[in-house]
Amino acid sequence: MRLVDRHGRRREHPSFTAPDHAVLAELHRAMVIGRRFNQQASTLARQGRLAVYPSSMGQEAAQVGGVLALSEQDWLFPSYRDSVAMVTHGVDPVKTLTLFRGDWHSGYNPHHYRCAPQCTPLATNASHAVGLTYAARRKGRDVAALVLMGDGATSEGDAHEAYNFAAVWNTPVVFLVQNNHWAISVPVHRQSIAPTLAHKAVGYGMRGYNVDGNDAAAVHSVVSHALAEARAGGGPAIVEALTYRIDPHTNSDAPQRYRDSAEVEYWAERDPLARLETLLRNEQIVDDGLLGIYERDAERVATAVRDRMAVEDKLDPDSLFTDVYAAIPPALEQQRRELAEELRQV
Amino acid sequence: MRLVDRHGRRREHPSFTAPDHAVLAELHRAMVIGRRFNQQASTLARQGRLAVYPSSMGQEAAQVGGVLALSEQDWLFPSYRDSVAMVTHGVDPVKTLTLFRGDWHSGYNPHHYRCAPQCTPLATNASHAVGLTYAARRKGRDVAALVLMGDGATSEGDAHEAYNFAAVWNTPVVFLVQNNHWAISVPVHRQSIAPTLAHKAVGYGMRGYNVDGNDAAAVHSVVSHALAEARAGGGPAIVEALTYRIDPHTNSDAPQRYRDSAEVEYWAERDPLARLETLLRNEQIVDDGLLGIYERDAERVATAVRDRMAVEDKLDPDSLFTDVYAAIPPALEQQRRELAEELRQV
Amino acid sequence: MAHTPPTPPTGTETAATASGAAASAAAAQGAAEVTMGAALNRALHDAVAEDPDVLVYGEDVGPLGGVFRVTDGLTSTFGEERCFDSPLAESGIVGTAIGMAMYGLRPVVEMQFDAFAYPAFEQVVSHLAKMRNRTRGAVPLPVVIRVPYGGGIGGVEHHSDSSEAYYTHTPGLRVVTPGTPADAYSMLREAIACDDPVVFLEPKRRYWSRQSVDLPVRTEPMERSVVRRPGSDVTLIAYGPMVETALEAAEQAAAEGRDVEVVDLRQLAPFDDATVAASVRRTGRAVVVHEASVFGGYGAEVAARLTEQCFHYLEAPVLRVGGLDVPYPPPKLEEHHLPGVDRILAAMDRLQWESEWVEGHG
Amino acid sequence: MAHTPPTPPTGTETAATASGAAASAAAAQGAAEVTMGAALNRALHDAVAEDPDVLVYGEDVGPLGGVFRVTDGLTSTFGEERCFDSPLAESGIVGTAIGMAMYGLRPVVEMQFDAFAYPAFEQVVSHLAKMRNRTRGAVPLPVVIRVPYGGGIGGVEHHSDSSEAYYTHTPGLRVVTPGTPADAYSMLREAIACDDPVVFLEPKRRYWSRQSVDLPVRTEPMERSVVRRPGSDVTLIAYGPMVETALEAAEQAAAEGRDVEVVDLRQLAPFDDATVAASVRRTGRAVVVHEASVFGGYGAEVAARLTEQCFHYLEAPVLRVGGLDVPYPPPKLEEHHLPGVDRILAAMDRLQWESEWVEGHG
Ligand SMILES: Cc1ncc(C[n+]2csc(CCOP(=O)(O)OP(=O)(O)O)c2C)c(N)n1
Ligand SMILES: Cc1ncc(C[n+]2csc(CCOP(=O)(O)OP(=O)(O)O)c2C)c(N)n1
Ligand SMILES: [Mg+2]
Ligand SMILES: [Mg+2]
Repeated sequence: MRLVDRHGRRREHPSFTAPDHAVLAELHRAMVIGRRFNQQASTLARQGRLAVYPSSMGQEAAQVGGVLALSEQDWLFPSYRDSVAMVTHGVDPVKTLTLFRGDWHSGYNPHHYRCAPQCTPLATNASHAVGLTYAARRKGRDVAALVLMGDGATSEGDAHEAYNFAAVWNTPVVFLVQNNHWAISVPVHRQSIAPTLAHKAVGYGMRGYNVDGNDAAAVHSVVSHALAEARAGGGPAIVEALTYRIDPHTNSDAPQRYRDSAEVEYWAERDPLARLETLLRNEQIVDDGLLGIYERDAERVATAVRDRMAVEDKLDPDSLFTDVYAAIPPALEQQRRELAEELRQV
Repeated sequence: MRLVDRHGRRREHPSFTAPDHAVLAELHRAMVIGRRFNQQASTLARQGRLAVYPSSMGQEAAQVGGVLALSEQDWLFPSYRDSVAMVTHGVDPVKTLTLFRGDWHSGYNPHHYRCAPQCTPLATNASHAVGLTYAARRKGRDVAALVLMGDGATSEGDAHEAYNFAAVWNTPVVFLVQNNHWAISVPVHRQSIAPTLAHKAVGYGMRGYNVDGNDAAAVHSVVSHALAEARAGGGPAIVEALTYRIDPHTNSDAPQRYRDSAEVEYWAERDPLARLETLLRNEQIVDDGLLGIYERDAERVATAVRDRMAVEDKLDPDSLFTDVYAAIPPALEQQRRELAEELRQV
Repeated sequence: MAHTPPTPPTGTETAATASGAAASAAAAQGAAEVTMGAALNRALHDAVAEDPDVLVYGEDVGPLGGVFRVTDGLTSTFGEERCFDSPLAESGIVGTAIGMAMYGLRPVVEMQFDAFAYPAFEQVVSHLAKMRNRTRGAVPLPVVIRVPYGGGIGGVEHHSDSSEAYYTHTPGLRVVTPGTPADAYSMLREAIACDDPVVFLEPKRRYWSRQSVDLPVRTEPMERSVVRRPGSDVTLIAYGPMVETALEAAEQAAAEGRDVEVVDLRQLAPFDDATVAASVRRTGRAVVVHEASVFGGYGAEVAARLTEQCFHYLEAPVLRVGGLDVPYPPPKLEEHHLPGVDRILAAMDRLQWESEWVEGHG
Repeated sequence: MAHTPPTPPTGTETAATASGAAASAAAAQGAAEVTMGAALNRALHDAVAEDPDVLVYGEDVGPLGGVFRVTDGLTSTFGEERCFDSPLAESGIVGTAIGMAMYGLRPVVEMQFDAFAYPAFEQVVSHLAKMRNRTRGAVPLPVVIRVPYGGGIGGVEHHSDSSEAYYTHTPGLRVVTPGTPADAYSMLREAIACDDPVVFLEPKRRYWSRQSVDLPVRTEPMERSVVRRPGSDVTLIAYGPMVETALEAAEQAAAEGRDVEVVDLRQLAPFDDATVAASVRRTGRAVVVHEASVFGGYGAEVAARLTEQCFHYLEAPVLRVGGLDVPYPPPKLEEHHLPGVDRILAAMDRLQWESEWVEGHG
């Protein structure tokens, strides 16, 4: 499924229409910010200011397209690769990086942003989304969820179980699989020999969609449709967004060991930002002025991140103890006192 | 897919043909023995001679049809429900019951019978079959495997992972899902809302077949076909055999709590033995004489089981220690001595 | 030789009734004999009735009422919405419970048998135990995982594991196990009301143990260990299925003139040091008993920390009595694996009552 | 404050090279400095070269050579057949390895990080550990599960767990962990040759530790603990990542006039009682150290069994030094969790060197 080809030309589709101009512009704006954020975070990682950063360079359309399809009250369940999605969803960019900075496991209150903590154990948060939307329905709230997962993650048993629970319970969850062709060094054809990953939906009695993941309009359109169906009781769906991870897996990866630079070039030519920009310009939806504003917005986000990251947060070792349980149990309280004592002696 | 209807009439099918007369007769003979074995084992359980017995009454066609499709060198990976399959495969009936008798976890040498130990943790032996056939291929041996699993087991993550490994590695495994409509008290429509469980194959790029599991000819035909394809490099397959568990889950189950006896009656009318017997008689493949011999063979198996089970095996507590490791480690050797001492004192 | 369990053993499940809908009714008429299964069943009924956010699900917990009937009558009384059967996938069950708890529900899920909780291990260790801490307290997870555990019922392989050591070593989880019907009721209510995730280990061989008690009942808070039987010579530390066995052993020891104090730990993690250390300081001797294999078992923690805390009070090393360091045996051999009264008495005999042998010390 | 790990920490993986194909070449020319990563890499090369039944697979072990490069060069040297990337599913990886071992192969599989072995927990506990026993010895499972474990590399959540207690409590498994490059080589070769399933824990922060050693090398059999440093005052018991730390602590204690014996356990289960008990009987004091949380940790077993075996030789309780009883902290706080030299020295100081305080004893 594609609505905008790689040259920025519209494509007709029998069942999907592109979002309206305002949304197209918003998609582009979010991608511009996301791209800049990816660059900034990668730089911070290179500088050692982040312990690690898994860049989603090249995948901005998939993330932005998916997230902007969510309604106000919906939840996002991101993985480690989905900073751009989170920033688009409204999470404070600096808090998005808390995990990677090594300050804490998660930098924000999930309820505040309707965004679960970034998930590292692959596919394990998919069932959380099923449970959360189930609970919301029980409480009479119209909450859907978008789960972001990679091509590699679909091989895990947890993906299977979550898909099935969602289908059987008919919870409003869309599983957006960003097939970026690689799971670290393992190509997707070693994960699955199914025609597409979207075909997995069949085995759960779900709908499955395959979409050009570098076409933000198409991703938005398909995910919006899937969410609407899901909240109307039509069941969950798997949306496979075909895209590509342009950067290394993380800053400490060595992609030359496992993939050809030609492949990267091939995909760079299919850049999600370029094509939407072409369309927006051609159709005079945006002009240089507006694009300049997007760039400045992006730069502002990057600068704020850079500035705020320049300040080392003071981390209190005592925070190791305070939230393990609802109340600190006596034996742990003793370890807390001992550590405080140790630190006094230093 | 059905080749013999419930009235024992042949049905044409565009791609599958029924096995020849000799095989049809053999299928029936194995079912007669299997049915008798189920009855005998259930009786032993009622008498307290078995700790538990999960009967497959009503599922004989699925088990026998699947197993008789195997070649000499192939392996069977049964679950706890598959005693009839094992007996058909050639495992000593009494050794099939060792697990249920509580004498040991498994009663036989798997290599001797090319039969893995009966598996209790659901879906966990499916990946073993994938690994075993992979190893056999590497060693230049033409070994395929038949994995028996239930409808409930398909919900487990382990089923998903095994299906996928088999597909990606192209190992010759056929996953025969006996959809007997219940996972203890949970109906299959609570496990999956897919049109059939065979549809799951699509998501792995595998072939999936749905077959009348009470039609031994059809099961044999489909499994034979799937095995032939698989050993020819055509990839693994899921075969869903629609059948029904006539007996309780085990002798200590209380099915009246969760299902209608009308449902049981409905399925009893679709009994796998009756229909094949009708066909065999109508087509004069067997006569009263031969059927009588089958009955006597079955009775002989039952009698032998009964007689041999009447003798309590002398179990040596020392066997608790001997096979935990290749050699008994010193600390365990000490526990061994202590237990021997304890037993001397009694 | 052949072991006769309290009910037909459950090879591949569906054991006999451990509770029964009658329990609630019976208990309503004053101190009745209540089985542990019935007490648990009543606790679930009362919790579901009182708090609309509580729901119960898992494998066969609906119309069947669980293979041990602990959830009996919940679906018929409160409807599908409050108690239902899920797809057969333990990781999915715990994962969805986590998601539900994130949105304010209080799910109580059942793992049908101990070994069938292992597929959910990653969800338990990497999420359930860590979510509150990960989110600095913003996302507590009030989830109860009920696990019928331990042996002694003649179950075939995978039906008799004692898995407490796996959970107690995982910070962020509360691990509790009742030893009496009254505690079963009270602790399960408390577990469901607790804002921490609780692994609630039900000693399945004690589902049929009876006690005369009025339900509802509130016993000591679950995080407190209790002295079940006072004594002055030696402290016998037990929990779950071994509480009854320990009390029996104490009776028998009393007949032989030895005064045994029995402590029931109840909450295994986090640990209540005060109660048990005070006891050991008083008696100077201790034996800890559990069904699990001794090596790396929970008893090691009890022994190690008691020794740290009471070293100069100890007349003898803290001894451990437990299962052999072998995979759980088949039904006909489990009696040799499980610690019984004799093994406990023998261990107490080894506690160096004649202190002539004290070389090398002081 | 910010912790500087030996290499860029691996949030969601692909750390820097711990071995490098150069290792084999270097080692061939006489006693060279070898890192633990290189020693492991060489062990895999040699094992694959020598035995056609050995094969290596897992996530990213092929062309990438593993995120720590421990499998570097295997695929290019021996081909896809002998080292390859599988689908991303740990339960499937261990499950297929079990099946391969049933048919005579000797698979060596990698779990990318400790916490990512949890999805395979059921396969490990319910099958890998039990198959030989289940089949009365007919089906041994010579499988090696390599698990880079422990912290200290600045890894984000789920990348620094110490999971040994989960495995050591499971009868049927051998659990081993090397503390030096020479042992890394020798023990991995032995593990691969062993007919029992082995959980091979690789102390990831020590991948870059160096030792001058000629490879191939054979050290003591893996089931033996070894005295790494003789001493007379106190026995310091360590394994895996803590061996180096323990030796450092011993050096520092020596400077302060205390003579510390360091024992490296090597095989954690089954346990070698003889070596360590003999040491403790000699020194009369013991401290056991590990990275894992103390509560229910492996150190509890060591302390409990040593106390049982050496009670009357002990001048003080066996003390445990380990991680806090909290979920593994984020990179910037891990230094407070991990036991270091200071915490070990402090524990040794608490071993009641002035024995004036001996009330209540004897
Ligand atoms: C359960 C589990 N196993 C292994 C890992 C280690 N790991 C982290 S990322 C990754 C590859 C994931 O690939 P994919 O799902 O395609 O996501 P991508 O990184 O491409 O976004 C692996 C193997 C993990 N995080 N969790
Ligand atoms: C991992 C796991 N979870 C739970 C169980 C308990 N259990 C045993 S049989 C069963 C139902 C299985 O149903 P199905 O797969 O349809 O097989 P059937 O019994 O109908 O042959 C359950 C839940 C188990 N054995 N393993
Ligand atoms: Mg990917
Ligand atoms: Mg079934």
